[in-house]
Amino acid sequence: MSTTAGALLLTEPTDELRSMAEAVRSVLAAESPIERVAAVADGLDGLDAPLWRTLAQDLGVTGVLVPEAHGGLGLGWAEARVVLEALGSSLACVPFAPSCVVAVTLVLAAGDEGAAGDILPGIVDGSTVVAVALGDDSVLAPVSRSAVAAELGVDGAWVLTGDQPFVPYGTVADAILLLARTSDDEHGWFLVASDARGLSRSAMSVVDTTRPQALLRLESTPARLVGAVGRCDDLLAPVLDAAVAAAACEQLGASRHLLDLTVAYASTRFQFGQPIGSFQALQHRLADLAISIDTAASAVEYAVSAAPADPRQRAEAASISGVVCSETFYLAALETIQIHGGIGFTWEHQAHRYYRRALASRVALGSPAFHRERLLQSLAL
Amino acid sequence: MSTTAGALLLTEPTDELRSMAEAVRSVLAAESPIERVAAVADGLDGLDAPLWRTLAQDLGVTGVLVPEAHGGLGLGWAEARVVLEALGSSLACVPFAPSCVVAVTLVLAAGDEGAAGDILPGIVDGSTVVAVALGDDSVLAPVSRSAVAAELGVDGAWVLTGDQPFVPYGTVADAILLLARTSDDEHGWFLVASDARGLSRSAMSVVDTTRPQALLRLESTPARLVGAVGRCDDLLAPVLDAAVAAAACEQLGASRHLLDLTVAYASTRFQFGQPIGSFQALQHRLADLAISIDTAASAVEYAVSAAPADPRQRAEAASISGVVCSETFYLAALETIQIHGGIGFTWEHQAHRYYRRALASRVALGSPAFHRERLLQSLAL
Amino acid sequence: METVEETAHRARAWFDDRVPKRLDTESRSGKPWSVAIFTDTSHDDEVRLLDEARAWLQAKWDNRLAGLDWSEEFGGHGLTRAHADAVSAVEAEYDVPHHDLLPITTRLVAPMLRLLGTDEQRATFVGPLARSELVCAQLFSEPAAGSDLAGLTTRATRLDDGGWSISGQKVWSSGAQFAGYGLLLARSDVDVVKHAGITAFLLPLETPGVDVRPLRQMTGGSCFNEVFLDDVRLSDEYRVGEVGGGWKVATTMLGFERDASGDDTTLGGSWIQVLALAEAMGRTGDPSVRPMLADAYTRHVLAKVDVARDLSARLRGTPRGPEGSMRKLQWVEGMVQISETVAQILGPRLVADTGEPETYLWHEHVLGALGYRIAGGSNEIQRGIIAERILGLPSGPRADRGIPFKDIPTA
Amino acid sequence: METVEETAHRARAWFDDRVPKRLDTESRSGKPWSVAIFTDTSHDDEVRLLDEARAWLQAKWDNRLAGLDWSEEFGGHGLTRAHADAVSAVEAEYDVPHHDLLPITTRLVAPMLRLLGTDEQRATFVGPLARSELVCAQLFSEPAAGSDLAGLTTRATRLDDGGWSISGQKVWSSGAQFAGYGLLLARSDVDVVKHAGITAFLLPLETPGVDVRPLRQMTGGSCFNEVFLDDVRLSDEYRVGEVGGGWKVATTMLGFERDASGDDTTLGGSWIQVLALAEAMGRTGDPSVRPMLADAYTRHVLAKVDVARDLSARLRGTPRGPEGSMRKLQWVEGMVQISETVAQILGPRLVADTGEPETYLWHEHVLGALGYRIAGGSNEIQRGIIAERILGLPSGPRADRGIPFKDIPTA
Repeated sequence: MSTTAGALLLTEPTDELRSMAEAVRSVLAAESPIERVAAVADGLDGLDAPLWRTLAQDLGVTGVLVPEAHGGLGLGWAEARVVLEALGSSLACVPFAPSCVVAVTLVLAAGDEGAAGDILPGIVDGSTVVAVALGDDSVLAPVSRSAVAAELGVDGAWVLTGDQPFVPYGTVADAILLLARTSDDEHGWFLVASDARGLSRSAMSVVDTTRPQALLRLESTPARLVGAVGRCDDLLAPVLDAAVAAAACEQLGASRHLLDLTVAYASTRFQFGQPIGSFQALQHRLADLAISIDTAASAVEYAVSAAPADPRQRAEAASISGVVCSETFYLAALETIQIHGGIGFTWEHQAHRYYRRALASRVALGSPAFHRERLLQSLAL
Repeated sequence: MSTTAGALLLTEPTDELRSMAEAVRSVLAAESPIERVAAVADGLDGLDAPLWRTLAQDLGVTGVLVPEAHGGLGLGWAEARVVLEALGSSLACVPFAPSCVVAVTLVLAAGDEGAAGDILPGIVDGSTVVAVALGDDSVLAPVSRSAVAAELGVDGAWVLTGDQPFVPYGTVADAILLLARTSDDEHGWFLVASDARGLSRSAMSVVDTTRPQALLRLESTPARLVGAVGRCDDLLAPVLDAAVAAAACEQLGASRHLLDLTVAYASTRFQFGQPIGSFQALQHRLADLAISIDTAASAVEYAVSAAPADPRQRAEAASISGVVCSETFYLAALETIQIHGGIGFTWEHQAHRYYRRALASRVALGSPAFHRERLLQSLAL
Repeated sequence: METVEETAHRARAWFDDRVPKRLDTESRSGKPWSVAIFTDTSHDDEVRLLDEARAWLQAKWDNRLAGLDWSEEFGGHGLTRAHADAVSAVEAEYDVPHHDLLPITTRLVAPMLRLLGTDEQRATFVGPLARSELVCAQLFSEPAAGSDLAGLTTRATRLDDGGWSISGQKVWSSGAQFAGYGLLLARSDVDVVKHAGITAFLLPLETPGVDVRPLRQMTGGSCFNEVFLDDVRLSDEYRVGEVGGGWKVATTMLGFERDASGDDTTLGGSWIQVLALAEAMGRTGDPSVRPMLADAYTRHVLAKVDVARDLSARLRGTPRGPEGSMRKLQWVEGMVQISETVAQILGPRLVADTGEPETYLWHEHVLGALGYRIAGGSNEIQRGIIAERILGLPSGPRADRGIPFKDIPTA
Repeated sequence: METVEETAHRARAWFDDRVPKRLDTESRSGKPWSVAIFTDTSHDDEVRLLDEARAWLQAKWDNRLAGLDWSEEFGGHGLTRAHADAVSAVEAEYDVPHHDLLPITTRLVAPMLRLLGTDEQRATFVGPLARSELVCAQLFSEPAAGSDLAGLTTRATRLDDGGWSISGQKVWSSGAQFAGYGLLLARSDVDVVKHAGITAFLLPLETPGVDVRPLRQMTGGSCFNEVFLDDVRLSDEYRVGEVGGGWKVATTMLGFERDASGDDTTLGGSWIQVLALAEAMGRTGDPSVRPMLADAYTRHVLAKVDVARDLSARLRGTPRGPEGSMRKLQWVEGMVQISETVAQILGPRLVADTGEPETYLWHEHVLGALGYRIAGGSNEIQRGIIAERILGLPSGPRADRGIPFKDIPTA
């Protein structure tokens, strides 16, 4: 095994990055305050369509990772990160991570220029939301076999049959990318259009309604192979890494928001004649949370720096962030509710929205226990 | 699997128990203050011989578990518990647990009347210290094979060959009981006299010098089979259960002592113009320690109540105490040092003696992780 | 006098005829026990549950299986606490009607009023409350007085006719929408130290100016209320205890609560259910799950030992004092432990419903478990009680000590 | 001016000629690196190590690889902090002589004295201290002033001749037995608030009345001293800063400490060593060990990221302030994590020596790791700094605020 991080190249906070972050944050402050998030989350499909349009059409951040040749900004993870942190901080109800990060990474990793030309421009202008199905038990143990089977029809076109649960934004997506097995040993990534024959989609009841999930049923549903078939693990790895790193960025943003929120509350809420933030037990717990968030920031820094690097280090960095940021955000959400006390346990307060996200995002892409194992495997242990 | 503890019969604190505890405690206060413990522990063999004589000859507690027929008090675990708690509380340097609890349990469980008649009276009057070897890797995974081999000589007598590390009080014991394999499938408990031919004993360097340990080398050493040969697990289980439960009682006593010590210090040590025990962060941690100790008390209560009951419940109770009391004592020792600050980190302060015991006793009879697994196995999980 | 064993035996026979045994994983209805901490029940169902629970209590009472340790003056049977405990222990094995509001009424308000009420209040209310013919909610907490209950600001102003005008807001009042009365704490004097300026009232909730509104908690349901009080006029007959003696009323009730709590094993999410889940999901062999199962089982067993130790202490005449704070924290810790275990077992199935039975519903437990780290004295308050009242650690300087209520900083 | 890259390149070439690379698990001597936190070295060996470290520093200095950011006034080379950082980064890859006392002298005392010393003190001491020709220990902590450093009670009494008489006791004075000087804090005025009554001195440790005695810590060795001061007479020339300005001296030094700490990766017990142990013991597959290995590796990697982030922040002109408290706690947490991991791997071999190499010696790490939760600002003090100075949380009432030192309660 080898150790890494010997010579770390960190992303410096340039002026461009700072103004990009500022632009996203000010849009979110205006268009996605917590009341708006609550309204969308308690609504029908969990998608904030006007906000999505602003992000795509006014800011253009939807194209952050897409090469300029396909109409995108041609930027990198440093830029994607600031968008993700801001979105996580506000719980904005948009499919940025799945469509603009995970799907884009998948299509680029597949090296399928035809598919890239067909899929990416729609992602960039926001007209096409592409969901990526990563989850079933594949995220609890390295997937070896998808439950969806792909067959080549007599006309030479692929058709898929099987059930695929846990598809984020599966009901609102215009197209879905999913893994299906093409033979006993091989899988492929397939693109299924939302109006494809034999596809039925049903919304799953979810704890985190800012992140809708769907169960897909496919019955001889026509699909397009993206890239080549190959070993399931090899196909999954870059996509899972991107999804985990993206979630880590969002978790970091959300954790920082909760720390700020809770520090502000603790500084102004008086009990026993003192601001509760002056009570030492609470001070020490908030200090521990601040440390945990600082550690999460390092994990994100590492994941973002490693994102384009070699596959082993990328997997290592993603799984480290999958452990550290999931646990940090969960701790932040618990402490937020506990320190807010009764008011933090009400439906009206924003705390539970973050707790629900923390709970869901801690397991959606593999539990911390899974990522610890995956990290060790990346070290050949 | 079945659940237990449906109808719990707890040992009531009778007047007899209370006065027994009082008698032991006052002997220890007089003869084994911490300075004495330090002197013995830093000395040659780690045995406080005068104290051992007092306990055996003046108090007679060495015979607590030995039937009256063999000269003992014929009492039970409720009584053994109060002695163990007091000894644990003071770190007294005597082999009560191995000789008077573990060896006695072993001999009685073996159902070997001849051996009982030969061994127990010496244990009762303190003239014979009997060590029991439980540890090698057997305590990390259920032992299936001892490293010591037993062979029947031409004269029909057993001889043992092999190495046995981790024998508590192995250098000062007058006799040692150890498991040796008699065939591929079977083992037996064997008694080896300290002056037996081919036996060499060397003291191991140890962290907890209040509890000496020895490495034994046996080369065709004559030994006496105690009880019948049988499956290794079956022979080991009652003995390990007794050893773990005894250690749990000692750990509970020590934890309570540390809590008292630390509360007293925190109430009188001033920093920033206040007793440090009035600082809330420290109050909350001591509260958590008090809760942990209360939980440990329940675990000991259960282990003591279950001690003579059916083997499954006894193993369950022992392993629960092996987890809970080990972790509680370790927490207590850590908090004691931390709350005492600099003075708690000095050689002269008693804190490190307890920390060393906590560290050693947490692994000596199986780590908490081992006992969690053993508990699940007792539930057929 | 009937012995404790005879009472227990009689109870068992009577229960056997009327209610099913509490089976491991199924409820009276034959359905699995809910795992929720805060059940989300409709108003009508809740009323029905409350009525069933009241009828059950009264039937027991009429058959000398409740009110055992109440004196005959209040319609009780004049036996001892040990008799009552024995019936409770037997009853725990059965699947019987239950509603949270009942123990508040019968085990907190009724005994408090017996101790501190006027002769007339005792004659009028104690018996009916003890039998739950009258039902009474607690009106203690306020938005600005949570952990610091004695910092409450609902004002009780003495009127010229000797009566009172009460204005303010209460919150987290469980069951106030079903209760006829509320035991209310209000501030009657702001010129004395905070604990000395509080007065208690037994408030008929039909009184004009009282407005009970449901409060939605983060689990989605509404198990609690906010109670708004706007110039509520109350005659002095409804005052409980002395003017300025409200804190004694509160602590008396909290003392009974300590004594009464720890029995409530009816909340969802038990070891049996966790084990059933782990087995159903095929995860008992998972190394990330196994240590959690061991710890959940340990807490399950030791909770029973705790109960037995406390019972034994009580029988020896050592009543439970601040030790109740330990039990509360151990109980909450156990709930949190179960939450963590099921999250590890279920993974994504905890947060999204695949339709598989007995899986997604665990999210109700996980969301609800957080509530009891706050409700009924937060973890922080309980640790403070343990530190200062069990361990005897000294208190530090405090900003609200020794000064009139009106001078205590509030912002 | 030489660029930073040129300096780094030159450093590498010079080091390559003189010292071996720091290999993963072996030290200069070809033996495995010690895993101990507090090494137990004989007095003679310690003196030799100190002399080697001083000679090494001076050789670097003479070859323009130390003193880079010191001005020529003090014999330095007039380059920037970035040049110095670059050499440090390169040096970290090599196995070079080191002694704890050196950074105290060169990185804390010398720069403090440059800022706060008199012209004469600067001329006499700063250069020699920076080059470690003179060596200075810290005499700060006292038995009754640990976390509460400003509560120190060593008395400095002004004499009629303008000099001072100093009496009291210091503790945990690392290296005082080898140092020529001690930077001492003493109380010169008890009638003012506690921070205002402290004065600092540069005390020649040969002065009559100074008694340095080794202090044995729980690991068994003696890395620290007690320093007893009995009517120690000192001329006013040795006073550092204003009378009553000692706290500023202390905070200035602690500020440099923050800046300097986090580099010390020479303490025993690294990820590499833990991994080697797990592999040697065949425990890498153990499900109770694996999560601990994952967490230890994570801390190992993220510690490097932390260093890179801090370096990047410093280069952007954002000096490390109270954030140093986070690094301290993360570093201590990492040591504790390693302790727990090796305990799980070694089991009984952690606490009793079977004679197998590289096993029992880990107990030195485990015992020592506790020390750094206390030393250098306890975990509790660091959390308080994070809460109030990074997060900006309000302070609560305190018993020692705004009153003369002599009126602060001490019992």
